[in-house]
Amino acid sequence: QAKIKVAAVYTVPVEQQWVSRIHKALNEAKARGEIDYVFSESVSNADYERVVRQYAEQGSALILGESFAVESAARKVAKDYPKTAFLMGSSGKPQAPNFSVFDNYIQEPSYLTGMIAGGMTKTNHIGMVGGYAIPEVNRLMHAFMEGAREVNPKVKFTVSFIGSWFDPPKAKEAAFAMIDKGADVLYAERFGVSDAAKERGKLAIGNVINTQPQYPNTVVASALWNMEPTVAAALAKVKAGQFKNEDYGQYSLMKYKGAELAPLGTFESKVPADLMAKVRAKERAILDGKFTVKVVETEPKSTN
Amino acid sequence: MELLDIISSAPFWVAVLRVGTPLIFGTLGVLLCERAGVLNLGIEGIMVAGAFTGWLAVYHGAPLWGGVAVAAGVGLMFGLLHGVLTVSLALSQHVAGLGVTMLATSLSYYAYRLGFASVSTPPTITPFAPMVWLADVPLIGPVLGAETALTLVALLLAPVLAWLLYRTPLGLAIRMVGENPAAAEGQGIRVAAVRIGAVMAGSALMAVGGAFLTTSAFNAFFFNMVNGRGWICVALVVFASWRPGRALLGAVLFAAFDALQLRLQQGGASLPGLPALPYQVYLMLPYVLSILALVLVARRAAYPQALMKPYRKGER
Amino acid sequence: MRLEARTSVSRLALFGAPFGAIVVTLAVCALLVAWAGAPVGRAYLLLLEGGFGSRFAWSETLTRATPLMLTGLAVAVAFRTRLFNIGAEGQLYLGALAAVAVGGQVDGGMPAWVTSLPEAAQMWVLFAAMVVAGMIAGALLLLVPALLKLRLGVDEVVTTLLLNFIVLLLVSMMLDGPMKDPLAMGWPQSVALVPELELARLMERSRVHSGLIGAMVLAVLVWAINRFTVFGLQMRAVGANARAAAFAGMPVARVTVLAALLSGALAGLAGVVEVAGRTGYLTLDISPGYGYAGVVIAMLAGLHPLGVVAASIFVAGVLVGADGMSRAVNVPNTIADVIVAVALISMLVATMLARYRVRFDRIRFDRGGRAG
Amino acid sequence: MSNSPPPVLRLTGITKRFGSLVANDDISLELHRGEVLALLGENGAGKSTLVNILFGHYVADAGTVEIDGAPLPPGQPRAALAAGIGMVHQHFTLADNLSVLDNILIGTESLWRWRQQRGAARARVQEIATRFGLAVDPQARVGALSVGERQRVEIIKALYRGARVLILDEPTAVLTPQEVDSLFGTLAQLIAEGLSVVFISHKLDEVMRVSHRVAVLRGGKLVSTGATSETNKAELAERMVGRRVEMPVRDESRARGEVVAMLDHVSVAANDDHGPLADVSLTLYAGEIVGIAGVSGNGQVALAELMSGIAAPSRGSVTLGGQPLAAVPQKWIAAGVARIPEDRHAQGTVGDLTLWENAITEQLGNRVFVRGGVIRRGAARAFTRDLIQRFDVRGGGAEVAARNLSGGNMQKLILGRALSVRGEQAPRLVVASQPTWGLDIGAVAYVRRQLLEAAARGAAVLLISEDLDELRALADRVAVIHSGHLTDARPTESWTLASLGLAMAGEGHDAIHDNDRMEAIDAA
Ligand SMILES: Nc1ncnc2c1ncn2[C@@H]1O[C@H](COP(=O)(O)OP(=O)(O)OP(=O)(O)O)[C@@H](O)[C@H]1O
Ligand SMILES: Nc1ncnc2c1ncn2[C@@H]1O[C@H](COP(=O)(O)OP(=O)(O)OP(=O)(O)O)[C@@H](O)[C@H]1O
Ligand SMILES: [Mg+2]
Ligand SMILES: [Mg+2]
Repeated sequence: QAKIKVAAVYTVPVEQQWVSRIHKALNEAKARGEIDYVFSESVSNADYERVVRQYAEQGSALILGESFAVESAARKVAKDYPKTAFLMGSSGKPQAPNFSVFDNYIQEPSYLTGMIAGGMTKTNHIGMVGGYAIPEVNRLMHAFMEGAREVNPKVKFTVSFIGSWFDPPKAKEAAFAMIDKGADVLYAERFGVSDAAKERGKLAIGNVINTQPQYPNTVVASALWNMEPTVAAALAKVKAGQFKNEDYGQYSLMKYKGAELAPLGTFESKVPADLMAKVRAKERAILDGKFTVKVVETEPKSTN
Repeated sequence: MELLDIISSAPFWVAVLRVGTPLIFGTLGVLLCERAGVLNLGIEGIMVAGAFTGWLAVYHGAPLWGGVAVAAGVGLMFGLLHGVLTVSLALSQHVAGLGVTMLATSLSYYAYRLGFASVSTPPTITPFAPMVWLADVPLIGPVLGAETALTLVALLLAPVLAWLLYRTPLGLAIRMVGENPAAAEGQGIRVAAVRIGAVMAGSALMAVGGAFLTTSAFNAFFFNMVNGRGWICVALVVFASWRPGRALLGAVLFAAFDALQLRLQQGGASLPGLPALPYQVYLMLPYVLSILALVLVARRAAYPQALMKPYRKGER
Repeated sequence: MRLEARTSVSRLALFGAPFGAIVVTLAVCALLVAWAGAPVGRAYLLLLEGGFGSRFAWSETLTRATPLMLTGLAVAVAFRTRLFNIGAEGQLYLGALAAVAVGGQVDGGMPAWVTSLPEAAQMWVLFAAMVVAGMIAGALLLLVPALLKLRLGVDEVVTTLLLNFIVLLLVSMMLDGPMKDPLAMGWPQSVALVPELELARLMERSRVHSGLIGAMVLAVLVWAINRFTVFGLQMRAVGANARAAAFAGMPVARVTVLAALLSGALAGLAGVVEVAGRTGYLTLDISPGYGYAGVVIAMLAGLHPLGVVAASIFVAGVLVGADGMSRAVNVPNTIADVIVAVALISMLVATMLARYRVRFDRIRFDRGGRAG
Repeated sequence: MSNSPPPVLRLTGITKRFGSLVANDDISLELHRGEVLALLGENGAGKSTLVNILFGHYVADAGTVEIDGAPLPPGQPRAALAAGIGMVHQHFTLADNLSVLDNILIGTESLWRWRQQRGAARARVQEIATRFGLAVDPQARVGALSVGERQRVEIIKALYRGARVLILDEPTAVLTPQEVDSLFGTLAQLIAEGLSVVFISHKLDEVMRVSHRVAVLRGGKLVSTGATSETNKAELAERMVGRRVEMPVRDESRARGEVVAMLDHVSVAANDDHGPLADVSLTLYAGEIVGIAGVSGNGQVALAELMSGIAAPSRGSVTLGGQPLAAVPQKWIAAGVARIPEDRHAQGTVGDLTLWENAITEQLGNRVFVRGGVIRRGAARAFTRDLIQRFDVRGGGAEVAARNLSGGNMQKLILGRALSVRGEQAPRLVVASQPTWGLDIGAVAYVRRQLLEAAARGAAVLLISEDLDELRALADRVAVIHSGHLTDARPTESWTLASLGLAMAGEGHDAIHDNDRMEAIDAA
């Protein structure tokens, strides 16, 4: 049976958390022998359209990528290659006939990790370090803050953005500054934050990926994004010749296992049982559709 | 007032020195090159190469100081390249520098990607530990005790470099080739050798500054992680009027603004007298202040007279 | 080792030098490609094909070359006058910001101030306003370092470099705040230009746009200014010897300022052209370092305005071709940047060697020794 | 020959080409112990090239250099220094921002010592300075020194290393007569101690005075060598140039016309480029040459810049034809002021531009050359070709870059540009600053003739020169400048050499028979 030719075009290196999840899911599919997988990383905005076109020309059946900053270019190419399936990370809507969208809708586990953070902080002060205030980050931060407030109304937040995706020393510095101000739990949106927490013996909450193996005594919990359901759904459609313009965003929800609260692992016994009970209850409510996490995409601000 | 609280706290100064260390290395490196008459815009790339190779060596089992030495060695190599281009071949220093930056950066990324084709999280090393043995020394202990040994090296480097430049025959030769290469040659100094040597040594310092990022400030290598720090150093040298002591001061001041900026930003709307500004304003602060500082010192800046002037023997 | 000027520089050497440089570049990079385990010969064929081997390749190369021509011209003009403008990147962004500020509309319709004009004129007026705004923005941004240099002696290399960071943060702030497109789902990007303002495509199903023509016309114009006008003579004189120029009665400060304005305007225009020709709106990553590449291109061209056109096409072709090649033979795509860097360096060396002879003097050690 | 001691220095068959130009053509020379060998020749004859080869700055295409019979490796100043050669370059090779001591010390210590021996070095410098009468402060910044002091530093540099052969390339070009005397005193002492000297100068008086033998170069070839005592100035001049040289002198019967320019109690503030000018008054008349004598660095630059429209007065007024004129060079040019700057490389020409471009740089407002902002290249070239022909500018024609001209030809280009542009409308005022510095006698004669002719055509000429012979030959009146103050301009005949020298030293109050000026000087 012929493998499906899949190409991915990333604007950042594949280590970058967000992209690493897509990369991982595709590599697994490749390992299972389902697909031929090629990718380009760190493709600049100016080159994006060309690279996508070239993959389309070369006969890729499915092209994945992130079209956030190159929305119109990506959509233009998709129009030119109606036989190719496009599955793009995008805040926009799908476009007929072949342009589908997905996004990291992991606000649900973010909410849950927020609850854990709210319960674990002793100083009632949580620090959050982000790269840029973009919707993909903002909505997770807001969900996290909501979750924390639910279990601990007294909690306050310090938020800061470092203006770079790739400056771990700087992110670490921002986290240190928060710890100096009294934060004892840190929301680690960027690499570098957990390191600061680890060095100072504070706690951290992971985002998108699970970094507990690297920081066993620091990372309490993580909101994981799993691209596998999204990829699987798209591959199935492609294989069946039924790929069309759809919103795959739902496959990033907990219901589809596109997102989850990472296992507590080393913190299994360290998180109070009553807190975990509340978290589990909320998790169930979400899965049962009884609770919906609000999606807020404005820039989060420090509270006092 | 909150501002006073911030700058009078030990953790603030710990942060300042940590932010400042790569800048100190880089600034002193640029200073050494420019004192010998060579502008080195290769710094940004050389810092990337230093960050990468220093980390890589440690990752492959070298001791931490071995990693620093490897970074320095790589810095020497790129310095040699820049030196040959600008001194032996007398090419435009701006362009050769930008070329070295492009080359060092892209080579580092290329090598990293070849070596680590499919990692999903960046591989890490165990970085330098803080010098806890210093923690009990009065006054400096609370600050220096939280820093790593490279920071101490950076701090000591300024007086060492000052001694070198102002007290030793070699330093005189370096200053002379930066002021009037023809005069130096007339006194039997091998201008090209001194210039290339200074550029190499300066580049090694830059590379160590880069290695600090991956072996001390952090424990992994990332694309783009140098993030413009090299360019800042080029500005700091002018601010410092090419004097090592002032270079140290300038780097620490810049780092202080940077550290302060983070803290002010986190203060959010709470800071008295300041409205809630977009975070970009705070990020801009160190750059804007750098330009203002340059404007203030420009009148007194004594450029090395032969800076950016290629010297071709036997030509007028 | 020393350099000795050649008596006569043969045309063959001058025109052969770039080819020698290319050969060296290919040889050096072949090692890297082989290191990655890819077939070298095929890789280079693919590179050539990807950069120049097809209509699509040419369209992509020319698209990439367009902003490079403008930033290259900007740098060439400034460097000629000895104003070391390393800030074309910032000027480009500010130009782009001004362009979307003037020509962007949430609803895609004409802005209010234009609608009062006769229908036929609206588009042209708005277009002219957008271009002029972008050029003025870039020009004013370089004016600051130029004045600081003239009045206070502040080094312009440093100020233009630092302004790049400041402008990028400013653009980030505007795209997060007042100029953010409310329809962009919160993503920091500007509102889109009025569709009528977008530059015409030069080829079907490609990205080459009329900005290319504009850039080439400007290159000819700058060349003509340099060669035939008083201002061109003044720029060259001030750049070569400001003291003598002042003595001969040239208004050195004014010439420097005008050159700065011209340079900044060209870089600002690069931003306008990218927005109007390629993206349609402004984001924070619209330029992958076009401003810095401008320095490289200007030097490859020997600061000659027409050379800038050729150098831009060359660099763009290598970038585009190498990028495609890296994908096809599965080597890391940073190989493209490596090739451009190596090409730049070997090109500089080659043109130097075409003009100078390297002499290695016999060194005898019996008589050397330390002085003193 | 075999039993006489070998020469200290022997050059054999030295040939050096720059491109197609043969700067040195198969030159062989010897220098003996305790001997002063003068090298003479026109500008560009190859003198500097020869000594630069000897010192290792340049590498000869053929030929060898021997010191005490041992060959010297080519292209290595280190080796030359080690062999005992000291060189004082035509243009100073000192780092302005460093101290005198640093400039002397550089290169004398091993680079790998961890500290300098400054104390001992300073003592040695002092000792050399006192022994040879070369007073200079080792701590001073070189940039703050006068020209004479720099010259002394250059000589100390050579002596500090124990040079046995001293090469002096035009050492007197910028010195005052007093400084020249003191330099020659030092030389005599050095020679007595066994030092050998190669001495390059365009001034035949000096050559006759100090040298034992004279070698004359012309067009890169050695045309003669011989004992100084067996020749004379006229013969040497003819050998250098290949023809007889007539030095023009002024016509004393020339009548002066109306007032052209007036300086009324003018002061100019000091800046980076020049020192101050204090309360200077001077009247310039048509058809008259007024000479300004003085040791360089006493306000000449300020005066020249003032009269060229570069520097503005801080007090007092300058009027031209009764009208005040703002300090804008274009206005001065338009008003008919021909300006000849002191530094032809740095100020007079733009080396990277062609001759024709340089020729019109002062005329960019002239409709003959520029229409609507566009240069009329044809007109500019035609004008330049004419200028080249009339002023005998040799060096390759209108399309050549100005940097390729020799000093004399560059000066002719500047003269031509300043004097000939207006066609029928001759310049009203000529401001010439050190117009013959470093020129050979042929070129000197040419420049002087041009200035005299300008005066004869009715221009007022302000001639700022350190060369007293030049002033006596050209000027109708002479004033002396000292630390920014100017004496009255008195008829040239009323000055004696002694009174001039005293006034230039700022001491000759008795010699200045003018009470007004006396007060000005005393007030300073
Ligand atoms: N570096 C150089 N490059 C090219 N040509 C040179 C160089 N140096 C000297 N020349 C040529 O060699 C000739 C001799 O120049 P040199 O400086 O030796 O003359 P000179 O006799 O010292 O003249 P002057 O009396 O003006 O000092 C010049 O005419 C010039 O053409
Ligand atoms: N870079 C150069 N390239 C080619 N030729 C040169 C160069 N520099 C100088 N020359 C040659 O050197 C000759 C003399 O130059 P130089 O400047 O020494 O003149 P000069 O007569 O010694 O005048 P001055 O002593 O006043 O400077 C010129 O004829 C010129 O051709
Ligand atoms: Mg000369
Ligand atoms: Mg000479």
